[in-house]
Formats: sequence, structure tokens, C-alpha cells
Amino acid sequence: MSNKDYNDIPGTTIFDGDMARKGYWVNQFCMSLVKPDNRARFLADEATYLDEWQITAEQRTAVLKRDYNTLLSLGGNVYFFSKLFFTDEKSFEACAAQMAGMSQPDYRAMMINGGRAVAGNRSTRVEDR
Amino acid sequence: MSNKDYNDIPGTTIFDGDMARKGYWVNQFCMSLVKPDNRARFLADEATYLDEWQITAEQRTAVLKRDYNTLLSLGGNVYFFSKLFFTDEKSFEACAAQMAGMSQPDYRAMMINGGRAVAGNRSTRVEDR
Amino acid sequence: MAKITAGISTSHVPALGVAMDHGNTEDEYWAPLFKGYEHSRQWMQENTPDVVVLVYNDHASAFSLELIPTFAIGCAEQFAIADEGWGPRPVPAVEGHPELAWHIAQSAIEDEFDMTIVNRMPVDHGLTVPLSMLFGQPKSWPCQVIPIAVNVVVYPPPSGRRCYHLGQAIGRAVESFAPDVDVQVWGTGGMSHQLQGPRAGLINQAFDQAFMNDLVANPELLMHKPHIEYLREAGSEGVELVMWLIMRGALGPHAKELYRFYHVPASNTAVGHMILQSA
Amino acid sequence: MAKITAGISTSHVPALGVAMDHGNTEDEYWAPLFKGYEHSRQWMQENTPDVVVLVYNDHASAFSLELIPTFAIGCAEQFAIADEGWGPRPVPAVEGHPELAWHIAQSAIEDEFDMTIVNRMPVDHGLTVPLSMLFGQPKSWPCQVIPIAVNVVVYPPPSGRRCYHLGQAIGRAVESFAPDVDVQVWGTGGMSHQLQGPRAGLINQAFDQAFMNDLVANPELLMHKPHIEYLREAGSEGVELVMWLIMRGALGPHAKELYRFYHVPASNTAVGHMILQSA
Ligand SMILES: [Fe+3]
Ligand SMILES: [Fe+3]
Repeated sequence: MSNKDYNDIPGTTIFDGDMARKGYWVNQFCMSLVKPDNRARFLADEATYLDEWQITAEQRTAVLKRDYNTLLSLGGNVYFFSKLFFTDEKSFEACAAQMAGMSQPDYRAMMINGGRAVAGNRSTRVEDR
Repeated sequence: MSNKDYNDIPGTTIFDGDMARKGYWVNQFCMSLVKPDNRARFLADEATYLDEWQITAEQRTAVLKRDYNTLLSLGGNVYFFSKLFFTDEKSFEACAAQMAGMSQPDYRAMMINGGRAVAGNRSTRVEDR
Repeated sequence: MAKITAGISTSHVPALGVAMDHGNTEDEYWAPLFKGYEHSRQWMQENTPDVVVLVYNDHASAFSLELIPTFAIGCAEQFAIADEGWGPRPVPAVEGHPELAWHIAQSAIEDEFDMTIVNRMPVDHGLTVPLSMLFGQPKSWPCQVIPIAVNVVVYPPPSGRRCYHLGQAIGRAVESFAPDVDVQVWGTGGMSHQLQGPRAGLINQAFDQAFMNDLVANPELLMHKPHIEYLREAGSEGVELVMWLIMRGALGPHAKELYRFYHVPASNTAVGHMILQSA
Repeated sequence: MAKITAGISTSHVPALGVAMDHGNTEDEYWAPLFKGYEHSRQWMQENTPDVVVLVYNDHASAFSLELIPTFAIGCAEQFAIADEGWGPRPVPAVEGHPELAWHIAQSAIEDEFDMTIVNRMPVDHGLTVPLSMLFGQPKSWPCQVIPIAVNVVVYPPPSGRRCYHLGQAIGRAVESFAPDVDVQVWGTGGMSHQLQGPRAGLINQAFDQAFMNDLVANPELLMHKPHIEYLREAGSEGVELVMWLIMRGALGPHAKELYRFYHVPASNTAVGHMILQSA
């Protein structure tokens, strides 16, 4: 898709049509975890459950490793893979900290102190930093 | 809903929000007949199949009698209840003829001769007839 | 750059599909009708597009009363053939063009059309009958298809004006798509017909011919035709004609007519078909 | 005649629902935040509407990638509570107002908004957390709710301008509904936050405060804020704020601010909440 004026935002993936196409099945897999039976089946045998979905080897590895930043680059969307956080009984805060590359206490401290500043985080273009 | 400028068209029911609310479940029942298993179950025992749907006694009778004009007045929509025509292996033409109150040969003859004329069929208001 | 090379309109009467699927097209009843599409099948062979943006309406096949989108655009790789109550039609599955479809969806949303993006949508006679009428019975369809499903089942359908403007937005979207793709836009449904109630069988040939004339020369006039006029003059199902305005809008302000065919009846319906190009 | 008596905006952070459902609202972390809603709970008791038109977004609960409506209006009698991956929240089911909902749907479509009408839509934290924050933990919700789900998950969401105009259309629709019904419009989501990637945790208090100021006094200015500005300045999920513009549009050109509360953080998010009335 043309005119991606958002591609210079650091550490941020915009879930547009290209990403939605790339991540279609991995997101549909995540969505399936809103059913308790599916959560139980997945937790009992992740590999077998994943065999039912047309996902790539890279997406599969990222799911098994709960490597959310990689999953983002492979078309995963945070609202979809949050079903995986909750299936793991992890909080959104814990998983956000992980994506931010921080311990959960450090991340929480940053948030209590007003969150990540926007200054320096607007663009990867030199003139905007 | 206000401003129904279409309520004077003779022999015609416009499937608006009011009708869609009234006919919700009877239309959803009809829609279920797009699955072969459901068609078979329905044909084997219509009464039991209908018990599964929250339809009114009047709607139930209209379905059992294939009384399509009554079904229209009870919120049925022709695209939904056409699934019932096809389940019965009837054609759309046969069922249209029935709603028109004509034999199928007479209806077909009318159509071959150019169809029902619009003159006299525009409005039930006297000045438009 | 992608380009819209033609606009096609055609009725999508289910009985036409049944006649083809059962090999009845040379029966006395059907022969004159199918003869009227012979020229177009030939023309389509010489002018096969890469992609058809096919505007149609779902007839309680993909969408029940659970969910009724005004405009749904199909962005999937493939669309299955719907079972409408007598088993799916024996025609090939429909291949989509996800890249162009998503591009049109994004562009139309940015143009303030409130599209529903859909990735799973079994397609019914509204979409497959036009393909059959124009391509015959190939093993696979000769082009990709982007389905745009318009609600005309639950009142109110989108206005003619809204449809015409959506066509213009589709035109802008296609013209901003970088790959060289030959695109046709098809508008289907109509012409005058009523399928329900004691007034079933209504046909209005004068209305239909005037509509086709105006579609070529006065689309801005058609854009303002209120729904009540379709319902009253062209039958309760005649309102499907607003979908032809999407096709017409995509062609730009001036169009020329390459072909026209009109026939009464096909089952309960008047059949109209046109080939148009931007002029 | 029906009348819009107030507009409410509030963040809909899932952790707020969890805190209430687990009785943690008096913990040191949560107490200041819930204290900020005490005035509003009191105000809501004195100003309970008959119906809330509740603008929110579905977070991959009712809608997967199979189907993504830009604007979906819930016309059902009742909406179930969604299971988002840890079982449904222990809150009452949501009762709809089908008659007013269908009226708004018809009116908005006639006003050229391409609504998706939906009759089956489990509602997630986006809708239930605002109800909990403003009504507490009653056995049943004290009013009926018409959910309007806006796509902000798949890019592009509708523009701020489109959202503001939809609010105006909702205003016209409510005012043309004959029964005497007291209606509030709620806009939810935001404020600044980013839930994903290395930039997760972004908060922009200056942006949020300016947004609330402009929402009251300069909505026409906000209407033209491009998506890129939300994404860059307020985090990738900050774009949810376009939903506040639907509420604001419904109030008419001039509004007065009855209450404002702002707090950082709730889990990953800045929380903002306002009570507005037409002026
Ligand atoms: Fe049709
Ligand atoms: Fe949200």
C-alpha cells in the first residue's frame, strides 16, 4: 500500500492491510483462544494445536517462544495476541514490559512516573529526533 | 419508524427495520436451510425442527402451510424464505405465482406478455390509481 | 498504473444460472435471452480484464440478519460458492485480488466511505450469474474478482447518490494503484422486478429503457432518484439498480455505450445488460 | 421527542474492569483513579438516562479478521458479555433498545453513513468498562445501551472528520425519534497509549490535555487532525480518541464542560474522562 507516512515511528508497527494479510492466520489462531475449550487444548499441547493453523514456520516459532516483537513484524496484532497473554494468565502490563525490553517493575515505575516520553520517540528520521 | 412513504404501494411489503425486528427469528430459521443437513432434518420432521426457533404461533403456521403472503406480513423476507422454496424443490417462479394468486401457467403467460403493468399498481391512494 | 477499461452492467437472475447449469439455454424460453449475451461473450474474450470489481448484493447467503453491511469489500484470496438452498452452483471458486482489494478498501475509507472489510464471504448467484453470463462455463474464471456486496435486502439501501460517489471513489483508488492492472467494474442486479406479494411479476419496460439511457448520458440525474421511485415504478426488487450507479460512477463523467441488450422475462425479472466505456 | 442530554467520554482500559471485578479499587495503585470517578457516579445517579449510545471499539472479540466493519450499530434486544481470553467479565448482560437503534441506523444510512447493522455482538471491555466506571456494580445496568462499534484496530480507522459528522447524524436521528427518551452519547477509548513494540508505554500528557480543551471549545479543529498525528504523538492506540469526536459531534456546535478527570497511569494507558453538555 502506498503512502505509509507512519513507517518512521520508532518501535511501532501499524496494523494496515499489508500486515493484516501477512498475519491473517496467526491472528485467527490467537482469536480462537477466546473459547475456553480451545485454551485448554492449546495449553495441553501447543504444537499439535498450532498444526491446525496455516501459519508460517517463523510465526509458529514466535508463538511458541511468546516472542511478541517478532510476532508484530510477522503480521501479529496486539489485540489478537493479547488472547495469548490471557491464556498464559499474564497481564497486559507484563507483556507490554516484555515488548518494551524492560522488567515489569521498571516498566511500572516508568508508567507511574508519567510513561515513556514522546520527545525522541516521534521519528527515526534524524531531523525529528 | 417514521416517514414510510412506501406504505401505499399495493401488494408490496418493504422489509424495513420494523419488519426485520418482527421477522428476525423466522428469517434466521429460513437461513438455516442453506445447510444440507438442516434441510434434511427439517423435511423429515418440520414441527420438531421449528420447535428449535423462537417464532410466533402465527409464523409457525404460515411456514407449515407455506403461506408466503402471510409470512410477508409477519416479517418474513422473500430472500430468506426462498430457502424454503428451494428446500421444497420449488422454483422462484412457482412461488411468485402463488403469492400473486395465479396458476403458474397464467403467471408465466403474464410474464411472457411483458409482466404485470405498473399502471394501476402504483398506489392504493385513489388519486394515483 | 492500474486502469478501468470498461463498465459492464447485467441482471443476475438466479434462473439464468440454473438454465446454464442444466444445459437449457437453447430451450425456446431461454434461447433469445442467451443469444443477447453472445456478442458480449465474444467481446469479453477480446477484452478480458485482469480484475473485475464486481458489485452485487448478497441474497441472505453470506449475510443473515445477524449482520448487514451497507458496503462490504471482499479482500480474500478466494471466495467459495454459496449454498442457497439447493447446493452450491457447479462453477469454479472465485479468486480474489487481495492487494488491490485492500488498496481500494483503504483508499475508500480515507475518502470517507465506511467500508466493511470481509475476508470470508461465500458468493451467491448475485456474483456468479454475471460471471457465467459473460464468461460461459470455463474450468476456472479467466480473471480475478473483487466482490463488493451492497445491502439492498434490508431497507434502506444506500442512496443512488452514495452509490455513484462510491463508484467515483473506486475509480480514484484504482487509478492510484501502481501495478499495471486492467480493471473492469461490473454493476449487477435489476432491472425492474418484484419477487414478493400480490404485486409479484411487476415489470416496467419504459422505466428500464429510460434508466439505461440516463445511465449513459445523465448519471447525475439518476443519482437523485429516490428509493420510493424504484419501489413504486420498478418493483420492490428493482431498487437493486442503485448498484449499476457504482459501476457508472467509476467510469467518470462521460461514458459511451458499446452494447445494450434488454429482454423480458427471465423468470420474474426484466433483464438488462450494457457495456460502457469512459468517453 | 427524544433528546441528547449529555455526552460522556472515558478511557476503557481493561485493567480498570479487572480491578473492580477483583475488589482492588482501594489499593494504593488504583485508589486515586477510582476517586476521580466518584463525582461522576454520583452525577450519573442523578442524571441516569434512558438510553446510552455507547461508542467504543471491539478489540478482536466480536469481530476477527474475517469481517471488519468501520461503523457497526447494535440493534439487538441484548448483548452478551464477551470472553476475551480469561472468561467473560462478571457483569450483567447489556440490554439494547432495538427501536431507537434501528431508527438511528435508518436515519444514518439515509444521511449517507454506510452503517453495518448488527444483531449479534458480544461486547468486550471497550463497552463494559465504561459502564462499570460510571454505574459501579449493579445487579443490572440502570439503562439500555445502543453499542456503536468503530474499527480502530485495522488501519485506517475512519477519519476524525467522518467521526464528528457521524456524531452529528446521530444527533439528528435522536432528535427525530418521537418517543420521549433521555439519551446520552458516550465516546470511549484513549487517551494516549501504546500497547505494542519497543515504544510501548508512550504517554503524552500535553497532547491529552490539549485534546480535552479542544474537544470542548474547538472540535472543528480536532476534526482535521490526521491519523499520523495521533499515532506519532499519542501512541499507536491513541487513535482510539477519534471515538470521542462522535460523542462531541452529537452535542452540537457548542458544549460546556461539567467535569474533567485525568490520571496517569492505568496499566499502560493515560486515563481521561469528561462530562459535557450542549451549550
Ligand atoms: Fe438480486
Ligand atoms: Fe480500546
